[in-house]
Amino acid sequence: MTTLLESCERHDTDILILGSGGAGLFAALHAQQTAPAGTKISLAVKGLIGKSGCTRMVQGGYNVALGGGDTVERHFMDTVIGGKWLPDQDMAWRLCEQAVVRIRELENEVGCFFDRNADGSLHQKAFAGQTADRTVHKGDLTGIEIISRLMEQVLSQPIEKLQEHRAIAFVPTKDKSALAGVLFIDMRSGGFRFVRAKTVLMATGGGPTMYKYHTPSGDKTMDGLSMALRLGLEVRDMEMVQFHPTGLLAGEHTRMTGTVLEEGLRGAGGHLLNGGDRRFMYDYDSSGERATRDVVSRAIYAEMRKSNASPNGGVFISMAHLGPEHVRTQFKGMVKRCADSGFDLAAGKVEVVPTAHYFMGGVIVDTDTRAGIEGLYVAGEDAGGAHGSNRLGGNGVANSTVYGGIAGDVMGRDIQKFSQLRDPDNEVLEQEIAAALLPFSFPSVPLQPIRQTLQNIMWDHVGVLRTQAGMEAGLEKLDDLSVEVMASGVSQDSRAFNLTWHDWLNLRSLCDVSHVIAKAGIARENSRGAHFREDFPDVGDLQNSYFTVAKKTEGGSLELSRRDVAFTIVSPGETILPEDAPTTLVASPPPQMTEASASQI
Amino acid sequence: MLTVRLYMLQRVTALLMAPLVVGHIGVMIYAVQGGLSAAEILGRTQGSVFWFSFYGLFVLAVSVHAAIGLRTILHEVTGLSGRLLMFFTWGTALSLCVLGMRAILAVTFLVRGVS
Amino acid sequence: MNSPIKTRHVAVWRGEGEIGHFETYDVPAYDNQTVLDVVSHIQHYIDPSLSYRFACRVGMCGSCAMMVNGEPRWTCRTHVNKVVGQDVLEIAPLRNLPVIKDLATNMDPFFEKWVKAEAVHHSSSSRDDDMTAVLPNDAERKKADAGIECINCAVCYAACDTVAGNADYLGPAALQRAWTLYNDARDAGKQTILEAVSGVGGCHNCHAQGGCSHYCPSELNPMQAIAGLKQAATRALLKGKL
Amino acid sequence: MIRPHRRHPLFLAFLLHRTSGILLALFLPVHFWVLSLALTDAAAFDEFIRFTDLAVVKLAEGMLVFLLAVHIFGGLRLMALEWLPWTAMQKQLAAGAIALSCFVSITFLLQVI
Ligand SMILES: Cc1cc2nc3c(=O)[nH]c(=O)nc-3n(C[C@H](O)[C@H](O)[C@H](O)COP(=O)(O)OP(=O)(O)OC[C@H]3O[C@@H](n4cnc5c(N)ncnc54)[C@H](O)[C@@H]3O)c2cc1C
Ligand code: HEM
Ligand code: SF4
Ligand code: F3S
Ligand code: FES
Repeated sequence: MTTLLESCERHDTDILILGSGGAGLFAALHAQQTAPAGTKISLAVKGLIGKSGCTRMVQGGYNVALGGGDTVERHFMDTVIGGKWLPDQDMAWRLCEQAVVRIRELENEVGCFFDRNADGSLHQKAFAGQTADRTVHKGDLTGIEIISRLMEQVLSQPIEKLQEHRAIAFVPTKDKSALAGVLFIDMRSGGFRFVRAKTVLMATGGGPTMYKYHTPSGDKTMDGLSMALRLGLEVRDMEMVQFHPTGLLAGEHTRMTGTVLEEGLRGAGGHLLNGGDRRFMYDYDSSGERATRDVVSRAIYAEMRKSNASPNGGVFISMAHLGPEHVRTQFKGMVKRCADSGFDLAAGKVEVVPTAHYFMGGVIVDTDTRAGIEGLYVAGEDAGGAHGSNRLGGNGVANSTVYGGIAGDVMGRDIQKFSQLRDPDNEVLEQEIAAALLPFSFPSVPLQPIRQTLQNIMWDHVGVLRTQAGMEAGLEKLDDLSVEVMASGVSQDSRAFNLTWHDWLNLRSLCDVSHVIAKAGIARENSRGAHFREDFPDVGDLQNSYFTVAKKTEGGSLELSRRDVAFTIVSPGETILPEDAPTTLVASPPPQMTEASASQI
Repeated sequence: MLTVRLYMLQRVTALLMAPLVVGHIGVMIYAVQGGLSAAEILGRTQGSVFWFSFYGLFVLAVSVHAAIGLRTILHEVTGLSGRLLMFFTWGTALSLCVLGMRAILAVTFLVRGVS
Repeated sequence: MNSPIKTRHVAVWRGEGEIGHFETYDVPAYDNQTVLDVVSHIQHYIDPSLSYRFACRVGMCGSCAMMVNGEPRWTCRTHVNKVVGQDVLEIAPLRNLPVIKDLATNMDPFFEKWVKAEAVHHSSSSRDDDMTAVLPNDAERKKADAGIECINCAVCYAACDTVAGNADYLGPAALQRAWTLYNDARDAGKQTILEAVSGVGGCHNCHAQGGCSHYCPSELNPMQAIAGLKQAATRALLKGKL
Repeated sequence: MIRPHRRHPLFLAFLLHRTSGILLALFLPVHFWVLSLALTDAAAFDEFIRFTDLAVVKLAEGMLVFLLAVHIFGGLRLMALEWLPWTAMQKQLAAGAIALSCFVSITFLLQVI
């Protein structure tokens, strides 16, 4: 089988970064600043630099305490309470503290031009779950501003660009003590390429796209986490999948299905109607449509289960009673987006459904982004810990930029400790190449139905409302599905830009991680944040909070365990805010969502 | 293929020509009313410093202006660039200038062809 | 609502590099269907070897632009009904960029020009400084704001015939970004920008064809931005500063 | 056939400006040559002038003035676009420039006939 190894091109660099979201791009810039002169930095992305991933899709904004009464302590407390006491407190603290530096860097060095108050200072608004106006934004297209500016900076630097390079495996050294490099498929040619590097950052951005309805970009399919699992790393909080209550529902044949309709629609007074055209939210919560994201998601899901669903199987959002003209001006972007897709948001009803939005779970890392093996670092949505069971709107992009920057700094310094590139375990390399080529040895079949089956299993059994029996049934189906995937073929015609081959690889990653989500879901016997067990609806004992840890053993089986949360900074029931601190600084706090939280994501 | 300098030259010459051309057309409308002949034209222009400068300026401007314009078009249509394009630009400008000057001299100062 | 009404003939460009041809597929037509959905359907169910590119599917990443019936468009937010006037749908890779395969282009030249236009923020302060106060109603801020939401989709770049003919031309998107920075009170590289956009491939090559502004899916106006640059460069030239 | 991405008013204005520029540049040497006939061969010049009495030729002259007018007003429009404060009426201005050109050239035609 030497031919397999020979067919794989070899390439060397010093610092290798996977992904060009907020985490990857910031890491590249910081590594460039801190690494000794002459260090080679390479950025490898599954899509195009800056044009793939979810940071680009951020609408609402960026959480950071910038004074005016708000403090890092308050931001931290909101994050920990929002995460239902599961966050790794040191990570959450560093996130809140460094966000202050990062936002100045974004404005002053990278060139982001955020919206201003009348006095010229940065405008901040409040998202649900926040006790201060904290979210910095650029209109409701904040992500475009952040990523476009970062992209320009990176493109103008002497950083090696490996675009449309899909990472498929981490390859350790022979003794497994360190990471040697990363195996890629150069998507444009279809060839394999192994890149050795002294340090590697994984910033592939998670992405719960194994659900029937999901918001993240199409290139995100849990590749990083599935690679990390195969490398034997520990992952945490894998049951924590955040659902956004109002994803567009337009049928299975369109990619628009699942994309976000902004939360501000409900905040502004939009009605949710079931299939019988009846408002139902007050049956579930006294705040009606203005209840928090998880509550609304669960209510919609419950309503759908009662067969009160709209034609496509969801519910309706209706704005027309607020006056179509008014809706058209207040929600210009959303109305236009809906109109482009054939829906009249201003005067008609639009079908919506809860949609998988963010993945709180991820690789266990320290506050310097170091993962459990020498040479590997993890940042952004791929890293677990900072958000616990629930991510606050606005903390996602703060997390990826803060920890991406830290990873760049740390790699830039660590590189000096590693004088040499490490040689890979060729056996692993060869196995991984063979595994990726597997589908070419079977007859070609349509993969989309298989993907849809996966998405239905996850949605039905490991979705918004979960039970032990349901998840176990789901696991069984997942097992069968994995077998089916492994026997599904892709046409041999050409490997160059072969999207269908990549669809297969996507499926492989998604199946791997779906198993872990289901198992972790079974392991958590209470309901926290995004994880709701109908058979264990209580939050459980806060003082003895635990998080779930999953790990693949040498033999390939999955090991689940629970680990106690270390309350290193504050314990449940306590606060680090001064005694006389007001509970909230927001003038008209949620659930009375204001227009300022219009595009909360 | 246009740098700020060529661009300015083209605009400045255009601005210069605008009144000249309008003036010329005005005169023509007036002149052609009774039909046109060599003698009539020459009667007006022969020996006139004013008309010499009027048309002279026009010829200089249009040579520069059209040469730059054609250069742009040639580059965009054929991709021609570098030396060859430069030759073309200068060639166009000079030919237009020579042809134009000859014509003006013919109607203003030069004695009519020996007959 | 969910069942296909009829099928639609769709001609799709197939080929590697510059060589290729149109191939026709029968695709079921649905009520809510974008051009990207049509392309995806072909890859999912008819010909798995079809190559194309997309990421966000909601008009934010600018990776899905193609020529649809001869016009450049973002395909993820182009409803099929909007373009199927005569019942034909013809989909080709975006113009003015090298084709990798089928509908996927190589966008590198577009971004190389972006950098060449100095369309990259020139920092005037650091993370240790406070953020600059900029009044939201300031005239310059408004000019900077006008073009800031560009998603670098290269639709304008494909619409422009100057780009097609003039290999050096930086193109509408890069120039618009340069203009945004030129009006950004915090940018320390105004002169650098002016020089970069006044050279051989600079703003002065724009003939105000207006295709950029006509097709920009984000409803921006690069033509106006370029006019702004021309004016600024003219001023600088008259003052002897260029 | 005009390709689809070119079917909008400002592109057509551009096309008209470019075509008129080329045609004018082609006509100019001819014009100069005819004038210089006055220098070398007055008889031939007068002959030529008589030739211009023909209706077809009159029409052609009208065209020429039209080209000139289109090019000038179009050019002025462009310079206004580039140097004067921006207005959102670019399409209307382009149409206006063309209308003005038609007016001028028709006036000219009426005069010469
Ligand atoms: C619609 C939407 C709206 C959001 N709004 C907000 C908001 O308002 N505020 C907020 O704080 N957060 C928001 N989030 C969450 C936020 O976007 C993410 O948490 C954050 O941007 C993640 O950044 P990242 O760098 O980790 O990953 P991403 O930005 O997702 O980048 C991942 C990168 O990895 C690449 N990649 C993936 N797989 C591979 C592979 N195998 N090989 C190589 N490269 C690979 C991808 O192509 C991409 O470049 C939103 C998310 C979505 C989907
Ligand atoms: C009779 C003489 C003229 C000739 C032969 C002529 C020729 C040309 C040519 C060939 C071009 C290039 C067109 C292009 O790039 O598409 C051009 C461009 C131009 N002309 Fe003229 N022109 C003449 C008179 C004028 C006048 C009087 C004006 C102005 C009022 C004018 C204004 C312009 C402008 C502004 C351009 C630049 C167009 C652009 O950049 O797209 N021209 N001219
Ligand atoms: S200016 Fe408009 S068309 Fe051009 S790249 Fe930006 S968003 Fe796309
Ligand atoms: S289409 Fe091209 S020519 Fe200028 S106005 Fe736009 S850049
Ligand atoms: S897929 Fe992102 S803009 Fe169309």
